[in-house]
Amino acid sequence: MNWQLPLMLAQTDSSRLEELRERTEAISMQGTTVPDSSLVREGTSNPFATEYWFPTQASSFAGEVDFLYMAVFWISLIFFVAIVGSMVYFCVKYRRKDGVIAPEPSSSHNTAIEILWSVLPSIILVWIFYVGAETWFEMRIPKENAEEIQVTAKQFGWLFTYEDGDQTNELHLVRDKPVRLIMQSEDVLHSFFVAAFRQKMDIVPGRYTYAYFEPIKDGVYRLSCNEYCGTGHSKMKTACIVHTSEEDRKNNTKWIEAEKTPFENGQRIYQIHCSGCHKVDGQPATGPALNLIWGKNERMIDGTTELVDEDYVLDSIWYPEKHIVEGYGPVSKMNSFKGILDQKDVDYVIAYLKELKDQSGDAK
Amino acid sequence: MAVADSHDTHDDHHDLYDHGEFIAHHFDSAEQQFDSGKLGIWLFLVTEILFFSGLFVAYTLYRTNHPEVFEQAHVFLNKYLGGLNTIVLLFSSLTMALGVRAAQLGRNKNCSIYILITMVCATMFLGVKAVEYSHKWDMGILVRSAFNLTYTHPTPTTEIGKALHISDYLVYLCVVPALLLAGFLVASVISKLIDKGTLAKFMIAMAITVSGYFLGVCIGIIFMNATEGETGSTHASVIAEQPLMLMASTQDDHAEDDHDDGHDHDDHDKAAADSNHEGEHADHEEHFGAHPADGGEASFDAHHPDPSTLSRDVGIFFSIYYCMTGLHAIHIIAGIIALAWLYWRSLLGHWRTDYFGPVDYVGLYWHLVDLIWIYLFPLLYLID
Amino acid sequence: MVDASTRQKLFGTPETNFLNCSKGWKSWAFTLDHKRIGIMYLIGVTVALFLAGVFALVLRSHLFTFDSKMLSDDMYNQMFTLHGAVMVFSFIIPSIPAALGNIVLPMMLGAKDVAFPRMNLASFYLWIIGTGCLLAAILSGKGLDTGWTFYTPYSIDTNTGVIYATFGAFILGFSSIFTGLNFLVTVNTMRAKNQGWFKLPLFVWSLYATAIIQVLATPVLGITLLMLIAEKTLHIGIFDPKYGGDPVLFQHFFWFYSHPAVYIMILPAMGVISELISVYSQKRIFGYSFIAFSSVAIALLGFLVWGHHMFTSGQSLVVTLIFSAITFTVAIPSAVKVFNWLATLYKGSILLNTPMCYALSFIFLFGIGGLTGLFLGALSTDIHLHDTYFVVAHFHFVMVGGTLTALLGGVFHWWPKIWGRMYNDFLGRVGCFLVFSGFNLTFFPQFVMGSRGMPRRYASYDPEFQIFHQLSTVGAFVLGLGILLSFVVLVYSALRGPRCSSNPFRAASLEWQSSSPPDFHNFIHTPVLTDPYDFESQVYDEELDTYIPREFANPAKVAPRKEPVHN
Amino acid sequence: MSDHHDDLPAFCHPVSTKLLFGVFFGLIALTIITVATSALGSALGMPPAFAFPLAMVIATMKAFLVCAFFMHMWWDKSFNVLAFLSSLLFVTLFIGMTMMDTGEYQPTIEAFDVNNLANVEVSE
Repeated sequence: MNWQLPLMLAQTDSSRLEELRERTEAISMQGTTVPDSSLVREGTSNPFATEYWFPTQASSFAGEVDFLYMAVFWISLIFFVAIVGSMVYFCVKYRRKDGVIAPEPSSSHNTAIEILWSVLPSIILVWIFYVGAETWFEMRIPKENAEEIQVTAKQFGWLFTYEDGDQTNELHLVRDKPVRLIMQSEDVLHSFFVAAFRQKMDIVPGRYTYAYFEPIKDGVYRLSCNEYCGTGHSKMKTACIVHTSEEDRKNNTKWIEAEKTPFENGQRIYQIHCSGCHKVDGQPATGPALNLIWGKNERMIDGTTELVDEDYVLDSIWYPEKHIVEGYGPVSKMNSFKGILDQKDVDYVIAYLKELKDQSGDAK
Repeated sequence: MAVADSHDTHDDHHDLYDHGEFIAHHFDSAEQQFDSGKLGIWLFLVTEILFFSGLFVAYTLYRTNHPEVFEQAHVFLNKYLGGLNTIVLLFSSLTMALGVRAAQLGRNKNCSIYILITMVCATMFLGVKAVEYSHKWDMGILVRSAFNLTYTHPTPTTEIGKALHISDYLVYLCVVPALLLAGFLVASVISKLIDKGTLAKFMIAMAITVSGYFLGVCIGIIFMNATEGETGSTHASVIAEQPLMLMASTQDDHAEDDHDDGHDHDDHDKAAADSNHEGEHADHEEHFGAHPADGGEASFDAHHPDPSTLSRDVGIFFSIYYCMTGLHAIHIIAGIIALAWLYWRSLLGHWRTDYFGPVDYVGLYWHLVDLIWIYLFPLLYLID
Repeated sequence: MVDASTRQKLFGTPETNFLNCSKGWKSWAFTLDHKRIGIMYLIGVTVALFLAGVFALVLRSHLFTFDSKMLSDDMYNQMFTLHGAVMVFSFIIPSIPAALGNIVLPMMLGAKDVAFPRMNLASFYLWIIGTGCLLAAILSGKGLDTGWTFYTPYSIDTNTGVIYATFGAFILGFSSIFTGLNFLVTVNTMRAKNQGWFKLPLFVWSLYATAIIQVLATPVLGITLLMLIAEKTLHIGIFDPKYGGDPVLFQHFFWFYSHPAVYIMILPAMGVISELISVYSQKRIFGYSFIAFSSVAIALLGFLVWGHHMFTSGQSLVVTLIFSAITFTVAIPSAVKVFNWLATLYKGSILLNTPMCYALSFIFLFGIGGLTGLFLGALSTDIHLHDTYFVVAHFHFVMVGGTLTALLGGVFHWWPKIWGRMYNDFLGRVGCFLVFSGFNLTFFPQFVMGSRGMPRRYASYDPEFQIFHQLSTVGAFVLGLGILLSFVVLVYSALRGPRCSSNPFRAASLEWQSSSPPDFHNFIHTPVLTDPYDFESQVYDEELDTYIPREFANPAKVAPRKEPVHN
Repeated sequence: MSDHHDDLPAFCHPVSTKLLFGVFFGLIALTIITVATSALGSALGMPPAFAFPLAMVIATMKAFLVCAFFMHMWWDKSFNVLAFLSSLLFVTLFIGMTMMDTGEYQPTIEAFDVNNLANVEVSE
């Protein structure tokens, strides 16, 4: 059984992204719709945009954002060339020759020109502000028919809950279907950022924040945490997959859902809830690694040892304060999952841990 | 040498008399020196106002967003004690202003008397504050994380506490002033013996100043008992005002648990922090608002469907209260130190009609401290 | 007219000066002389610059490959935090005002010292204590990993030395307030007789504007950090959401100081550039009053735009819109300054020596830094660029490209005044070239990365960004080399450089009327009040091989065509 | 209102004792008024909405008395007065902008509180 593929979900690296890209492309090809070249809508196409400078324009407003970016870029370039050009020209033309100080007489004050070069840029600035604000309203005020997805961020992972109650830790979307993310954080500040959508919003503990966008291009994009959140900040990345249709989304998420052995259910729970802090490659992270612990005698911070059995796992998930493994004290950094994971879920996790132990044992 | 930077740097400024001149070398005239110092102190007051502004912002925001919480919370503050303290501070401002006037006219003796009265008022203020603080700590009214209202005064455990029938916390708060008082008395005797007349005078004045603290404590206790009934009983008069509090008449002695040290809530806080803020939380909430209020609380319910949010926000009110009054008290203490320095220089007869800057500058600082209290008093004590 | 021996006494190289008038470490440690305090500050900020620079090089080396294992994630986080915190609080904020300003400002006013010399010394010691506390976070063995912004709730949750560091920053804040307060009073009450506000050099104006910010904004940082410490130790529930606090409120508190603080960093730099451009063009500065008032305008507008650091933070829509609109207004006074500098160069007599090279690179780099600010002020583009490498590049172009080059330019400009010795101008210019090119190489690729969506504060990144990071790392080492070379040139010249005269550059502001190095009391004679930008008022004196005010010159010997070549 | 002494330097303005005592009694009177209205206001039929503005108005009157006479602002250089008053402007700015913002996003906090408290009940 190839269990390694989903294992990589937690921390999506580039190869995983590539893999997902290939996979979704394959599904799209087989699927109902062929990627549509007229996706970039009228009015959002941008004559200046280059693939080199920007990520793909995958949201309805990405074109407008890039348009303003390029407009400001050209305005800045013109000003910059004018400033530096005249500076260099003056330095060459009026440089001091043979050490003889001989400035040519010229005025040192001219109110008209001062007003001119204050007012002219102001007009441009007003325009930039106006265009920026206009697009920004589009980015911040959601359409009424938007699909609502609950986003929970925590150190260092993502959990997306869809309207039908399904949960994933990669964001699955449907092309041309507006989305409103309702975001909350379990611990510190995080920030939702998908460069291809040009959308970004901090996730603030103790309240909800919202992000809105409409994906217009199918594909796999990088979703990253953009607000510094601690040790694993740079690992808090996942994939955002835009499917061509609702059907595709179902098909594409099903390959995880379909095989429902207890092990796989446990693995899935691990992906969603545990992988932010516990690794399965033997390396300690925020919490102990989980691959070899089953059946082991673990040393606690108070010097006692505890056998890792069913009871121990249940206690650790529901009452993390109870057993604190040596090296991870003085207090548990883990929140209780009582109320989130029920007895059955814990059984799945136990099945997963047992299997992991066997797998690792086999490897050795 | 510079005299203008009066209390920003507490260096020994009296060495200018060794040089026999009033004007620092880099100033051209007494007026330039005075103007510089005056502008300097005004700018310093500007920084002080902005320093306090952070707390005023926090106050305003939490008050705007949780108005009902502030109305619930203020009944724990005794407005008569607050009013008494206001009058004490205003009086100290008067004597300070008189002191400045005396210095301007070169009357060093008068000046020293006024400054002494000002210092006594300042310590009295702190004494009354100590009574207030200890009273609240007794009832478990602490900052947000340790807030654990019990409505009762635990029985004192220290010998002095038992004898005088006062709170343990108050006893702890009197330890440092008592040591200071003893120290100053010993110092005055010693300096008298070794024939340092001025120094002995100064030490006696300091002892008088510190006794002001105990005067404040006495007056505070009298006021407290007059307005809220004897210490050790429940506070019927206060509680009667609030139906909500009648609900939660939990009589447990939780507050006794943290009797170890009146200044240090670390243990308690750590416990709260360490348990992932879950278990402890629930505990606190039970004491205060777990029982929904009946009758007359409809408006409150509309704002907060679950009263357990109330407990949390009352704690925030007291966090802000302690931050504001605590920072103010630190400023009072700094002011006393600056005043003591002025008193010493008055004894040496430094002030002249063309050189009185330091008294003026410290005076301005003292009035600012008063000014801040003028606003803190209605904001914290008089909200209904 | 004054006779030759008097001129020699007034403007020559004196036997005793502020450097050798007293000896022993105590004469420095307890000095109240603004020049000595300024030099100690200069040494202090140089140490801070090297320290923070080493942190920067370490983290740039780590980022050389996308999957680098050189530092652990925790170590990387600590490196960028310490780099940011030390650079901002210990280096940039005190650099120009407290080091150069301290030395030059009282002399520009013809004063003997700042208004409160003891407070000035206290400010320096507070700087030492504050920097010590910042570094105590490392020595405590825990490090500091919050980012220099100490955002809650991470700063409350993390186990690292946040309390040391915040306390250090709190102390450094007071050091900064003391400097600012001192300068405000000094400029107000200690100007030379008849020296009106519009006879002040523009550097003084910019320091005055800076001081306004220091006095008004820094106390808010103080209370913010105190409240953060209280939150961390007592859990008062104002910033910590676990106790009902509001993390966005912390950001408001923090940026109410830290945005104006950006202008504490750049305004003095602009002042230095105004001086350099006019002196080395030998032309009256163009639009004096516009530059002067633009400094004050930037200082005041700087208080109205702090919310632009919070466009994606969960700040409300209406406030975001207001802050964005006001942000654009700050661009105007900045642009006015640049245009006026260009107009000053026009028809000047431009000398391309080391300080002038730094001034010209300032215009180039600040131009990029300022213009890229437009992308970040506009709401829609900022959402994309916020907290990416684009922002990192933008503020480095302003703070390093702006402040650091201006600091170096200013140091090279006033160095002969401070030590009475001249540096090797060729090596100085080589240093400037290295700084300029290394800087561009370091930070320009970061604009591209940011536009492509590379988030900041990432210990590892996607392979597609590797080439940009590699360019950036190479650039950082070139930049480091340039700074090192400038440092060597300066130190060597202070010790072994050829003696130089009191006013080798024909500058007209008052500090050049003292001998080099200046007397302990700054001026042996009461300086003759001249217009700081009337270079004709300085005439060449052959005997002294220097420029002196016309009032002191021997009319028979004034020979404007026979002037020295300092190249 | 300051005393005139011919032998004093120009920058020395002693304030007459009479004035100082007058200001002090004014301050005491205002303090008593503010405590009295707070304690008895509702009994006397004062609308509760008035209590806070009234307390602030009285506090500001007291602050004016202290500033003008105890702190000699009445006679001080206008620059010093300006510097001091400008600080209030910046405090207003600080309070105003943050208040506007937090007021706007308060519903997102309230909604979060409501949901989270509901969750707690469900889990227990």
